[in-house]
Amino acid sequence: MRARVVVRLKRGILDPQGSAVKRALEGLGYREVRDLRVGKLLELELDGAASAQARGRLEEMCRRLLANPVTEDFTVEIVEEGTRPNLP
Amino acid sequence: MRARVVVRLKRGILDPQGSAVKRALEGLGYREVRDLRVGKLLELELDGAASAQARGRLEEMCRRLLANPVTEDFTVEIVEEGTRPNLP
Amino acid sequence: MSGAEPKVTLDLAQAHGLTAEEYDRIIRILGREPTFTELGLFSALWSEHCAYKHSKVFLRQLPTRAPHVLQGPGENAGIVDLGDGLALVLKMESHNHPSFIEPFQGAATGVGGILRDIFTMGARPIATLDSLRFGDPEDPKTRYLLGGVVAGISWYGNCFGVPNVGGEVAFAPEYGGNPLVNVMCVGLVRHDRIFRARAEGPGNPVFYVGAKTGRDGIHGATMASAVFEEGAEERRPTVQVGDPFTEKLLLEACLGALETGAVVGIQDMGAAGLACCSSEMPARAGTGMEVELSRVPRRETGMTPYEIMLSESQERMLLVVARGREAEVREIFAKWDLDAVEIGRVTADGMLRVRIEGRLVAEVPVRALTEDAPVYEKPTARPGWLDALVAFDPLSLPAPRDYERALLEILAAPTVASKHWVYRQYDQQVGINTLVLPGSDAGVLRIKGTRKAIALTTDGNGRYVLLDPCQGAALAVAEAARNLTCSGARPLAVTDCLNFGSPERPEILWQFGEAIRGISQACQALEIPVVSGNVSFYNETEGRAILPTPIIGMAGLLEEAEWRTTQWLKNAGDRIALIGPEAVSLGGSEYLATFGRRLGGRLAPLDLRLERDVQSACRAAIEAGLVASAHDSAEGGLAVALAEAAISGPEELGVEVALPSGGRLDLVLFGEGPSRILASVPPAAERHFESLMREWRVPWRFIGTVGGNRFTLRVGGEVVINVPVERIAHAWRTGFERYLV
Amino acid sequence: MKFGVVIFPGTWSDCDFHYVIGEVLHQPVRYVWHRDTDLSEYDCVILPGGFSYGDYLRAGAVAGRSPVVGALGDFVARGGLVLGSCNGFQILCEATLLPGALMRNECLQYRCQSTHVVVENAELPFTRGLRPGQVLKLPISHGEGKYYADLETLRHLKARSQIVFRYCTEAGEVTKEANPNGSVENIAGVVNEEGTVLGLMPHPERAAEAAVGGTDGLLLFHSLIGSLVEDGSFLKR
Ligand SMILES: Nc1ncnc2c1ncn2[C@@H]1O[C@H](COP(=O)(O)OP(=O)(O)O)[C@@H](O)[C@H]1O
Ligand SMILES: [Mg+2]
Repeated sequence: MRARVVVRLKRGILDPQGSAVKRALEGLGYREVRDLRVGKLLELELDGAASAQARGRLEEMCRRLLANPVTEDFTVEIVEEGTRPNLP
Repeated sequence: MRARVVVRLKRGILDPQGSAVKRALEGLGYREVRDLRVGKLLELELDGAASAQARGRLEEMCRRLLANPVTEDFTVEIVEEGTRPNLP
Repeated sequence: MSGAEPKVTLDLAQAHGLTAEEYDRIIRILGREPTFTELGLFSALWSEHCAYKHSKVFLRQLPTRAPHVLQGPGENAGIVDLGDGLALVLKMESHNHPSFIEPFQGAATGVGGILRDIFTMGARPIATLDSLRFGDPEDPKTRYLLGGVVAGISWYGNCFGVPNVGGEVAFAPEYGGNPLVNVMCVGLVRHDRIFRARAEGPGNPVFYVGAKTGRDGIHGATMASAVFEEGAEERRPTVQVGDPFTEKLLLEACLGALETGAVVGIQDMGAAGLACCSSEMPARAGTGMEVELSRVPRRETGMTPYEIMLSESQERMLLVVARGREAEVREIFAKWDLDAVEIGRVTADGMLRVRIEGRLVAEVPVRALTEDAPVYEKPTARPGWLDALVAFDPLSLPAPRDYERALLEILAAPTVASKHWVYRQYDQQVGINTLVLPGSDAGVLRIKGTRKAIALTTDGNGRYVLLDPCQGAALAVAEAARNLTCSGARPLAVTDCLNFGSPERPEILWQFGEAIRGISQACQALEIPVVSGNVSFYNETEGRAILPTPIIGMAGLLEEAEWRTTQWLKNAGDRIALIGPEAVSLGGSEYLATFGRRLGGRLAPLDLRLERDVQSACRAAIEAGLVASAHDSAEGGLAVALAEAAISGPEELGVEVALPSGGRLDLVLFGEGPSRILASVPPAAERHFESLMREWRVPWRFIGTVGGNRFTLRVGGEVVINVPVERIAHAWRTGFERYLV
Repeated sequence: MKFGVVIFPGTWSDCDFHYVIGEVLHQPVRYVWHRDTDLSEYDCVILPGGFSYGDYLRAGAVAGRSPVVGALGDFVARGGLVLGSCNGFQILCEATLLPGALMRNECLQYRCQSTHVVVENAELPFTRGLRPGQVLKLPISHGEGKYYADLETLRHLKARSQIVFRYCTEAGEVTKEANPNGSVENIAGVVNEEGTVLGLMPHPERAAEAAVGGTDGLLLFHSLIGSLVEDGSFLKR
């Protein structure tokens, strides 16, 4: 089973890296970028089939380690075997 | 218009961060994680509507700045105004 | 013998960088066609990078012996005695090509490689230095490369936990297509804990330890020996990624394993990976080795024997363990969560045998891969263009109208300006030994448990070497020694990194040979042995070579840590002395590069005996406690050296200096010449200082006084520069960073 | 006073703390392995600087979930003191033994430099030898030292005097220029509500001898040692 975890800075928390990338893009002439934020994508390969329990465990992993609750939000997505992944 | 860029390490390129996180999850008892790789998610807010041209420019941004062609692959996804984002 | 491997032909051998003669030679050695894996072994070990085939005949000239040398060239690093049962391990390496292709990872893995060279000798790394060269600072590509390289060095060294105590950054358009990233590392070891890369004792098991093997950098060794062509960026997939965390674990585990006494020999898997280790280690010991590749820990599937042997995955080592003591070694690596797998054993018959799943895929005499690799004595030729270049007279250019502005501009030139932007990204203190941080002539570290300290520096000036390779290289040695002297240290040993273009061109090889001659002369005259080093050839892009750039890394000893001296002025009222000869030149100078945008002219002469005496006199004054600061006069000449002394310390101090007229003003102020040291002497020490200088019979004079808040320079009685010190400080502090925003 | 210095895979200030405590202060000190959970023999446990677990994912994240850190709660409850410097501070925040989080430096670069910090709370066992408003010169060396806490937490911290150090100028002014990493309100160090767990980004062990970095860091150690002698009850277990 495959799963994806996205960890993002909480809304309202400054993202200096995002701002720096935005400025660099502007410098290259991409003035259409109004906002840019950088997050983390963790792609996991898990033993066993997709199940409600698996999602629960993934969320637990996020709460216990993968995301820092002070600064970050997370979302968990399970990519069912054989289905086309949602994320391009 | 909103867009998402996912930047991943190329296949075969060492991902020390992914391995360390996998080991840490194992240490916490999550032995079901067979593989874990860490990538970047850039979420952009762009002026103008979604268009073929916008995608072209995003891909160009990736080639020129957002992804390191030596070590990383990228994918671009345009999130149409009003639609539910693919990514949870 | 082989399975489904490609058939080896002359074409394939040539595609691997071997010549037709070399391929014939392989067939003669083996008595048959090589297997594909064997071809890989030969191509890697006979590459310039591993075999030194173009440089060996020259390197033999270097003076490598001295009573305090415990290990000269031929091992992973050189070793010198520090007394008190301690020894210093030192080595410098280049990672130029990988850093051009991927600056962050290229530079990072360069740091990783040199650290392993030090701890394979049993030493704990205590400091690094980095010597960098980039192209035109105005070029955006330079900014990208510089940012990436510095970030990569910072990431790897900081994460591993080794302080960076010095280095250099210089710019010249000739490095635009081929930057230089040379990293030096030193480590500390007790005499009875020194280890060598030897596979002694037939029957002893061979252990693979550290990170898993992937397909990283499979053509790395061959790549480092290939000239860059347009489209070099296409070669990118071979890039290696560093993991400083694993390296730190490897350090602790290796030192722990060596401490048990169960380890017989150890070598890091650097360039040419397992191929290199499994042939060099038995070759040094006169033994052989067998390895079974199916036991090698891998992180990718389907790897062929060729790939496993040639992979340059980082953070791996090969250990030979005393038979019967395997468990002790395994236990230590397990404690640090690292793989330690027995993959083979030492044999007595001088052969390297490589098997996978029991199937033999290579069987080669280890000597054939190492000592018996081809050595060439290729033609050399003095370049025809050199005469015209040297004949150029810098004084044929008009003199500047405003010398204050000239000084400010040269202080803000990125090669001269403060490199604070760079080294504030490096940890400089971990280990709490750093007595003098980056920013003075040399970094100084105390040796805990003794009264001693060591001083470290790297130096080299490609412009000088282009104009006169022999003297230019000698000047690098002289300057490195002078930097150590100014810090209060007696030079102990050299490690070098010789960066040149393609040795297949006679004029490049001539430069190389001349440079070796110059290093040898200077090392002999100053009595400093060369104990290790590295040659980096093929530093060219599209036929244009870099400036010939031998970098000299040098370590020195202070018997008393208290002797350490920094370059900046300390107290108002101190007298400023200039020790050394008058002769200077604008040939190859920073001034000429900044204002004339030219490289040409003749160098001021170097008198090695005088150099030695000036340094001895300076050290004597330091050891007698007569000197508050000492600073070497280098790029930018006397005016720049004075300015640096005034502004580089924690407190800016003004000076009033009067110089005798000696030709055109720009020559007096900005002319560069060897053997010159600026020292500041407290009034109470003046008399003693004078008599000491007379005793040493060196040219010297007091040229001014410290004090006030203005930088005032008179030449022949006339005021030529008179500016507030904070103005020159501002120019110098912001000169580098303005290119990086 | 008996100190324990914790070693995680990737720690590198362990030897420096050990050296300063043992060789400069002549106090008993031992290393504690990250898998150890018996801390009963120590009065003070130190979490040193370095890159535990490579600081992959987030600085201090993995170490914050290690067995030894899991044992710190009990250790503190029984009267022990904990000092986390640099990576140690990051670990303490990740383990929620201290409030807030340490994020990537605002300049997005690593910073190794000398800083000044002003003492805000001089009533702790770590700081009782200092004066409120006293300025200390301490070096920093980190890439993720920007302290962050939300407004609610900040209010809480202030109400209970939990902000111990702020970055300042040599003269003691808390200014933007004196802030090396973008920390909220220049915060360089905080303590838990009970005043027994201190985290700070600077390296006091690098300022414990005149020859290397000055002696201001030593004042913290002297406070610690002094507070045990004068006030054994504080640490009574
Ligand atoms: N320029 C040089 N001067 C002195 N010794 C050198 C020089 N170049 C190489 N050596 C020595 O030759 C040996 C092989 O060097 P090298 O191949 O660079 O080692 P590594 O395997 O670490 O890359 C080393 O002992 C090195 O010290
Ligand atoms: Mg080499």
